[in-house]
Amino acid sequence: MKIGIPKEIYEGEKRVAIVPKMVTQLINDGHEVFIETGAGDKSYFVDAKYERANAVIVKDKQLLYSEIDVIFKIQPPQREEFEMMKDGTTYIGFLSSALTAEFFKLMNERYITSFAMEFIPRISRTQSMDALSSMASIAGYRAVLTAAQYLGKFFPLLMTAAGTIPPAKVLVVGAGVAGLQAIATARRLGARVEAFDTRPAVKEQVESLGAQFIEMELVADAETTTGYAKEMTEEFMKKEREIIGDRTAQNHVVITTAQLFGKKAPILITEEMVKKMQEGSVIIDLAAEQGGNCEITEPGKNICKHGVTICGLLNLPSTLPIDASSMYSRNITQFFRHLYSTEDRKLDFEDKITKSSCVTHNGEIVNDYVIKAIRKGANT
Amino acid sequence: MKIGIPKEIYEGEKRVAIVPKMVTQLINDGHEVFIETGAGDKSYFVDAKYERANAVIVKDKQLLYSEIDVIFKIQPPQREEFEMMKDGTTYIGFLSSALTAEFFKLMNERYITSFAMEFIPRISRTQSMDALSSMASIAGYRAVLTAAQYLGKFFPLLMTAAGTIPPAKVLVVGAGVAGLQAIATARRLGARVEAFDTRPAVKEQVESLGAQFIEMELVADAETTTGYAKEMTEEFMKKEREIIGDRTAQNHVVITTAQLFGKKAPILITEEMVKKMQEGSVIIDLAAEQGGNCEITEPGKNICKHGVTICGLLNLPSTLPIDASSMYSRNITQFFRHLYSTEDRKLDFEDKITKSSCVTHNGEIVNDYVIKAIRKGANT
Amino acid sequence: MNIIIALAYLLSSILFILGLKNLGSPKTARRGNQLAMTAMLIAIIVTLTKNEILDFTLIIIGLIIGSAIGAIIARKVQMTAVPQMVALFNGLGGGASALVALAEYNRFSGDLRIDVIISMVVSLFIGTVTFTGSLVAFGKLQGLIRSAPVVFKAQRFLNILLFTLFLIMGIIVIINPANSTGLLIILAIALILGILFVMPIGGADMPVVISTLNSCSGLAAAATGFVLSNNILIICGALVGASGFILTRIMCKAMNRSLVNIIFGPVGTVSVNNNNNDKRKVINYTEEDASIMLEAAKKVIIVPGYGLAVAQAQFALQELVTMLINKGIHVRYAIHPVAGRMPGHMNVLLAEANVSYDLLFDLNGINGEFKNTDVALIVGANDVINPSARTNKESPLYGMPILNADQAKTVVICKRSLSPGFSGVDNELFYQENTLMIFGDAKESINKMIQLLKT
Amino acid sequence: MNIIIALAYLLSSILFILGLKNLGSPKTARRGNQLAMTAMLIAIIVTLTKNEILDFTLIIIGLIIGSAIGAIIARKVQMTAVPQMVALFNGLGGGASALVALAEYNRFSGDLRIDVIISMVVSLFIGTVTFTGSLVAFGKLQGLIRSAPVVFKAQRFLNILLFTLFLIMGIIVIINPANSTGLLIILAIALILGILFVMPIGGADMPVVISTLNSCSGLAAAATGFVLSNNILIICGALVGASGFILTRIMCKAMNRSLVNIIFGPVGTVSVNNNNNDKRKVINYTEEDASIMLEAAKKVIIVPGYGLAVAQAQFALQELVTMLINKGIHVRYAIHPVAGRMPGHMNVLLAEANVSYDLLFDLNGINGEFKNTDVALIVGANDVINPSARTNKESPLYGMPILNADQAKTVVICKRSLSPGFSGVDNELFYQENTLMIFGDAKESINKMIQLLKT
Amino acid sequence: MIEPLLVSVYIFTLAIFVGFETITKVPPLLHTPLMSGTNAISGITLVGALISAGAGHSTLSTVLGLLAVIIATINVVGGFMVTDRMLEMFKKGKKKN
Amino acid sequence: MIEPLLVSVYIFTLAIFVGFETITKVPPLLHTPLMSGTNAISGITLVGALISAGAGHSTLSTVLGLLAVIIATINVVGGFMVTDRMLEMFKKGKKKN
Ligand SMILES: NC(=O)c1ccc[n+]([C@@H]2O[C@H](COP(=O)([O-])OP(=O)(O)OC[C@H]3O[C@@H](n4cnc5c(N)ncnc54)[C@H](OP(=O)(O)O)[C@@H]3O)[C@@H](O)[C@H]2O)c1
Ligand SMILES: NC(=O)c1ccc[n+]([C@@H]2O[C@H](COP(=O)([O-])OP(=O)(O)OC[C@H]3O[C@@H](n4cnc5c(N)ncnc54)[C@H](OP(=O)(O)O)[C@@H]3O)[C@@H](O)[C@H]2O)c1
Ligand SMILES: NC(=O)c1ccc[n+]([C@@H]2O[C@H](COP(=O)([O-])OP(=O)(O)OC[C@H]3O[C@@H](n4cnc5c(N)ncnc54)[C@H](O)[C@@H]3O)[C@@H](O)[C@H]2O)c1
Ligand SMILES: NC(=O)c1ccc[n+]([C@@H]2O[C@H](COP(=O)([O-])OP(=O)(O)OC[C@H]3O[C@@H](n4cnc5c(N)ncnc54)[C@H](O)[C@@H]3O)[C@@H](O)[C@H]2O)c1
Repeated sequence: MKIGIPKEIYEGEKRVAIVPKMVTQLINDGHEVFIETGAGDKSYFVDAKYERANAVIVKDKQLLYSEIDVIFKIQPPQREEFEMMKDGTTYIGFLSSALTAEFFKLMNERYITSFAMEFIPRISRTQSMDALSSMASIAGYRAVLTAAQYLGKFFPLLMTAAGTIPPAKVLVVGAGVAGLQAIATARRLGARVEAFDTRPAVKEQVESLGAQFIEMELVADAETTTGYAKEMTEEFMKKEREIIGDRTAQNHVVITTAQLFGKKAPILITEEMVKKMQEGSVIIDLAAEQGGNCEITEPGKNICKHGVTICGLLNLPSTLPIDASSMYSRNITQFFRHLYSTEDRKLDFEDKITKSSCVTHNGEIVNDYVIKAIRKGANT
Repeated sequence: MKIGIPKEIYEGEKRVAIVPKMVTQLINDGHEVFIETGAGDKSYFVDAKYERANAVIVKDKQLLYSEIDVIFKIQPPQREEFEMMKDGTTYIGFLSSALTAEFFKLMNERYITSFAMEFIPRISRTQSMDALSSMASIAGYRAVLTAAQYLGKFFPLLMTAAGTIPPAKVLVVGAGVAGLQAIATARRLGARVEAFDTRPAVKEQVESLGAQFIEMELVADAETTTGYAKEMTEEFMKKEREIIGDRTAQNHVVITTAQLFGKKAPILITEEMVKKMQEGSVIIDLAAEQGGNCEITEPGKNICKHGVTICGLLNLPSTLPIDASSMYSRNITQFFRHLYSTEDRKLDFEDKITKSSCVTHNGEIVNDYVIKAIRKGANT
Repeated sequence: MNIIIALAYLLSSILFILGLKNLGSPKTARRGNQLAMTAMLIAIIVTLTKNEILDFTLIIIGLIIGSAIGAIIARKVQMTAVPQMVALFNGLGGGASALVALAEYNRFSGDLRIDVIISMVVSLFIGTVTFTGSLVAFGKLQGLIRSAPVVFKAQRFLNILLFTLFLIMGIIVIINPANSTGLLIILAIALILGILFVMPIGGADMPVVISTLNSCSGLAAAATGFVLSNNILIICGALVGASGFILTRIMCKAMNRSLVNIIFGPVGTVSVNNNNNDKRKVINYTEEDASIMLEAAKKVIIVPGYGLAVAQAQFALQELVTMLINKGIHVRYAIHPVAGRMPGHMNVLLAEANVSYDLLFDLNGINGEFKNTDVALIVGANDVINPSARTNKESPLYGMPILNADQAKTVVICKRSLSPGFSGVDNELFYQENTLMIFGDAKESINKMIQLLKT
Repeated sequence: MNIIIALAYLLSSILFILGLKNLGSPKTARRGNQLAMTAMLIAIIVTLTKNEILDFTLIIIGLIIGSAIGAIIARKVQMTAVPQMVALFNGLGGGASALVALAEYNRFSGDLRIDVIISMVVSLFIGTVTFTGSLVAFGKLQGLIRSAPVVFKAQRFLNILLFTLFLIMGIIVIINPANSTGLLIILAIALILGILFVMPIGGADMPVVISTLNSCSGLAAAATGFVLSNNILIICGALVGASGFILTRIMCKAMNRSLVNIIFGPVGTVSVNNNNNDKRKVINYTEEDASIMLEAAKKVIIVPGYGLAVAQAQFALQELVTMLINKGIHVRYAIHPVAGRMPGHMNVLLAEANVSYDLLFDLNGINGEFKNTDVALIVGANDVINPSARTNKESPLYGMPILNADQAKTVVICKRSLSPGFSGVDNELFYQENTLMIFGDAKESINKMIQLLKT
Repeated sequence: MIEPLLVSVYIFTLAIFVGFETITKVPPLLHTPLMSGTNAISGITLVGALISAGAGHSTLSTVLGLLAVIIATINVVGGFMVTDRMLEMFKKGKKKN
Repeated sequence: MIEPLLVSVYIFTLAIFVGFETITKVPPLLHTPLMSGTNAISGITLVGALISAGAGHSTLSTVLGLLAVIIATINVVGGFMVTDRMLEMFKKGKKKN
């Protein structure tokens, strides 16, 4: 098949959907790869490297779109990109943040078959396609580095001739993939780390990384059948905020990652709580994309309020463009291989993975989850 | 005695010479402490904290200078500061970068007794006064964090479902205090680290931190009697650059710290060598203050050339203001205590430490090293 | 007693002691066996020079026949059939002691010192019990008799009755050594008791039973020594009696059972999964076994998993690896992409323990190597080595690439129980024939191995 | 031999064996000693019931006098003087054996079986050598005789000559047991040989010599047993002879010397710093000693230094600490501000090993605690605990605050040699009386301690 | 009359001690070889059998003795050989069949 | 004639083995107590002395025997008591003197 990789046009996006190493693999699989010139520049994969991997470098974006059967992307398509797509093309990339009525209209008009990386079910055999996990890993790692950069203190304990410098204390709220990676990284740098999550299974995992787990009377079924966290009652949230509030005043760095799949992020840190924190503390809000776990987070900005720096960074994975591209590229390649793994390279909608991840096909919305969400939206 | 701490006015300086904890100690010693309002703001030591420690907050800078016997500073005095000093005051702070003819003139005109923190001899019992060491520790730590921030790659090795991410490779040139701290921090973050230094004693130290030492036919007496590195012959430097050049092309991050006490830093990385480095690599030049170890370093700036980011950061300790202030504050307090440790609180110029560190006294330059340097300068 | 003979016997005894000592440690066991052989040879030759011995023809014939049969059996027997062979041989040893007692009784026909007749009764009784007991054990292991425990109602009562009868007859015979009928009754009781003793015990407990019987045959030999006032018999018999007893205790401990429990336990089989078929029996191997396998290996691959993190065993593990490498063994780590609970979990752990990156290999890099590997040491991993991911379409793991640890010659698995991992799927690798399960916290297990490898 | 007596002796022998076994391990040593006491009591009482014994008065008197003297010495003696007391007692034991041999010789006056006369000669000779040898050792240790080795030219020759003479006289006496002069000559030779044997050996090697003599006195007792055909003497004598020999070997190993080297070595003193005065002698303590001290301690402080980093012993150290804590011992780390070679060097190391920050204390936080601490365990640190920084104004370290490790009850120092640290200054703490130096790579030493504490 | 018995008891007791002390800790993989080895050693009863068979007193004694010789020899020869086979294959570190 | 000697030799040999096996590894801090303890045990020669002293044969024998009894008793009593003192103080984990 003809696979095309246009340059990402989303602001600040430095990643590229395919790295040269994967180009070689796709070509070995019998596909052709077309890539827009300069697509990898920001992640230091220059055109020459793609050329060496036998990709075709295409100077003109429009030309690229018109040549290809499958588009590999990261950020969801913007209007101008839709306009360039050929009818019946297959599109693979992150989509969940773009699922608007307009999006469906455009997709279906052009009979685009679209797959959302976020909708790949998280089961054992899909782990190599799971871009949410790989990108969350990066976010967790970067969150700690960013915190270390903004904090006016050492992370590690230092007992020196110039006095004993106590270690930084780090609180991680939400120990999913990103949270665990943040814990590991902060521990590596020598900080004292404690963590909190609503899912009880997480305790052992947190402790296996050498951090303290903050105990709270947890709700028994905090987990959905798919392993995600459930939305909690307001009563629970109040109690949680109380407990976290106790801890935020003690810690120098707070990293929040609490997210609920497909919903606005819960508010865990109120402005009141920020006021009680020590001067010079830092909050890294990884849920900024979903509105933030901190009440005063301004997504996309670093603000300093009440002596506390609050970072509402967006798109953290893009700040580690080399490895983020490599990982995403491997995820999307594995996914693509799975989709077209049959002899005749036809999609198999009986397959659980294909079925769950496909959003639009043949001019229709085919995703159960999306359909349900739309119905719900229509009702209210 | 009356000790005064003016606010630092040097651009970008966030540290403060005394932190509240040390104020308490000085007051317990029987001194009075005056501090300019807002002096600790940038390092999150707000006036209220000093007040609680019983320091006198002084609103007016001029008033402060006229009240006090001893000035605790970090950055060398600027012209406007000289003008405010009372005759016969004692001044303690970093001075070596300011030893100009004008400086001596101003100092001596006002009969200022000045002590340079840099000139405290580095012997066992002065380790608690050694601000060079404590600040170098911070610089080494920050250098690695900065490198991690700029590098588009993970530092640690990660074997994940989205592929195996090889660890970042870090080269540290010059394994003094800063270099060793950089090695330790980079190792903590999981990088593969190698290091090079001209002093053979360093090999064991580097290895004790789990890093590789790059072997080179070393010169036997690379060390001066005081433990500092000697200046090398041009022949040696050529050979060194060859060896380092081999390694820079292999590493993702290069941190250079090579300094020669009181001299311009040696050039260890030429532009040629930068060209051969991998795209996306990062150079952190800790010698930027002395002109830099890299040929194209622009002190005070981050530049990107040949796909490589070169950071010529200045005053790195100031980027960790809380702990940097605490450490410096302890160093200067210990030093001050030593200077006035006699019953009658008179300076004892028989004492080795007092003698070596004093620059001007009673209208004269009293420091042997400085006198020698001036004579030498006059000769050429 | 001729002085040369006595000294030669002494030499032989010393060699037996040294042989036994050496037999107890993996490194010297073979030499120990050879020392014991030498000792036996000396004892036999010396005995033949005794002037009590008048007729050599029969002896020579006996020796030749016995050697031939022994050698043929030893050569032909399958390695898997060794336990029953040991049982058989042991029975013969006990039988021989009993026969000697009878022969001596016959020789002196009633004209016996009290200590001699006591010794004879003991030798006859223990020897005969050992004989029939061992034969039953042999039959069970060889499949000639139903291996399952045979229990009937009045069994314990019958045993006590017979034993009391033996005691009474014993006293009668000792008081009146000329009473040969009494001796034959004792013989008959012993024959039956031997059978009754072993019948109720299940096949899995046989090794312990054989070891007990072995200890008994040693005591029978010692009793024979008392009969003949022969020191070497006494010494060797006592040696075997005592060491057999200790060995029995060690074996019981390895099975987490007590001897009493084995002999009188209501049901005599050990099976971890009672509700499963026989294949799913798991032996409690110990760290000693693991260390023997590791030491004998040329190539070892370590597979860490989430359990390593839970146990925080990374430091110990790396110490073990360093030790193995220093012994010239080729060791690598195989890191599965999803081992642990977050991407790179194993890397974080192993980096803490300063494991050199050069020792770490990912799935693609090492999966082909397992088949050439002597030992795959699995530390707290489970799903990532579960072979059902390869074959069983029903398994939730199906389709996930796994590490082919099962292809290694021996698989050593350190975990706390048979419970499953993250995916909740049972792991058939645990029941594989070349798998040694070492139950316990991974850190403790590894530390024990380190200790054992040091000595 | 009366049967009861024989069995009582057997019981006594068994108790002796058990006692000896228990004496060899720190935990059971006291019980072992008590078992041996009981055994001795039984042996004595049993002997007194023997019908060979006709006259009790003298015996009772002898026992009372002996007990009184023994008890007084044992009670009064300073703990520091124990080694010479052991030497003295040992000499008396040897002497007693010799006396018994003489008495028996006198009793049977020439009418002796060959084995008895051989045993007598052996008993007399070994017993006497032990007697005078031990007395010389006692004198040297007590300061009655010059402790330094006394060597003269023809010494070795003289020894050989005397020994040959003994052999000749021995043969003569054995051939003609009635030759009592011969026996007296043997006695004289033995008296002299004992002195000659010990004189050339220096005070520091005395423990090994005493142990050797102890083994000899056991053999002498065994020989006496042969004379009297008394099994308990034979058994106990052999036990002491063998275990004394093993102990001697162990002690030689601990001193890194061979027995031959000690007895025939050109200069008989061990001193690591030959050019220094006697105070600067250092004993090679072992990890066993350290582990005994650690186990007996209630409070332990660990002082890590640059050597910990060089040895990369942080993981092992933390394991040791965890073990101690689990044993209920209070353990803390004392981190000197400039330990290592960069600010925070120890923190980096210990963080790698996951040491909880709560265990780390800086100089101010812990320096007052050393005096209440049982063991300060120094791992590769040197300058930071050098007391000369406090007192010696000439020292380059003078004025640097140090950790007061020297105030702990016992200081255990792990390093490879006596060489100085960064500052190049010698450390007098190494020679302090309450210091145990454990030489070797820190990681290996710590690992050995871990192993020892596990058992 | 009782003396030889007492001597035997002494020797027996001491040998028991030696037996207890020599075997202290044996790893499970060695259990079977060790059992087999000590089993062969217990074949020392062969020495008794030889005496019985060779004393040539009565036919019954001799026949019993001969039988004892045969089966004791099987025990000794077979026992040592099997032990050796086991130890040999185990030393090479092969997997347990 | 030679038989009792042979028996003694057997017993001696076995006891030597027991002695070798029981003492295997002793830490230096225990060296002195162990030495002292075995030294006291070697005072078993007291048993011989008792027989010599009590047999009441000749005066010389008796005197020699009495002397032997006295010094052997010193050895035994002093030895055990000193050992006990040493072990007691050492068990409390006090520092060496
Ligand atoms: N890496 C990721 O990003 C990620 C994220 C989410 C889920 N997962 C899933 O997690 C699983 C990872 O596989 P895995 O083999 O590493 O782990 P696993 O399959 O979960 O098995 C871990 C085993 O360790 C044992 N264990 C626990 N504590 C122990 C201790 N203290 N000492 C010894 N053993 C101990 C447990 O057995 P006992 O209880 O019997 O001791 C358990 O069976 C995969 O199924 C993967 O899909 C991975
Ligand atoms: N912290 C800093 O910032 C800094 C910077 C520069 C200098 N210093 C100086 O460094 C010194 C630090 O004191 P310190 O007590 O930590 O170290 P030290 O005084 O240098 O002593 C370290 C000791 O460790 C032993 N050692 C080395 N390798 C070993 C191994 N593998 N196993 C066991 N022992 C080993 C050495 O003795 P053996 O050779 O006998 O084994 C050595 O005596 C101070 O003098 C300080 O002033 C510190
Ligand atoms: N194939 C697989 O088996 C697989 C793959 C990837 C992830 N997972 C699992 O899925 C789970 C979700 O991972 P994720 O990182 O994508 O989750 P996420 O990004 O959706 O959420 C991050 C974390 O926030 C927590 N959270 C939600 N509400 C909270 C609240 N009110 N207070 C505190 N914490 C709150 C969640 O429990 C979760 O741990 C993880 O446990 C992960 O192990 C499984
Ligand atoms: N009290 C004490 O004993 C004490 C206190 C502090 C530092 N020191 C020692 O003093 C030494 C100097 O420390 P510093 O950090 O201030 O040194 P520095 O900042 O002057 O130099 C940094 C490093 O660069 C190295 N270097 C110089 N020229 C080089 C070249 N051409 N190539 C490669 N490397 C080169 C030097 O050897 C030094 O290690 C250190 O060894 C330190 O341990 C001792």
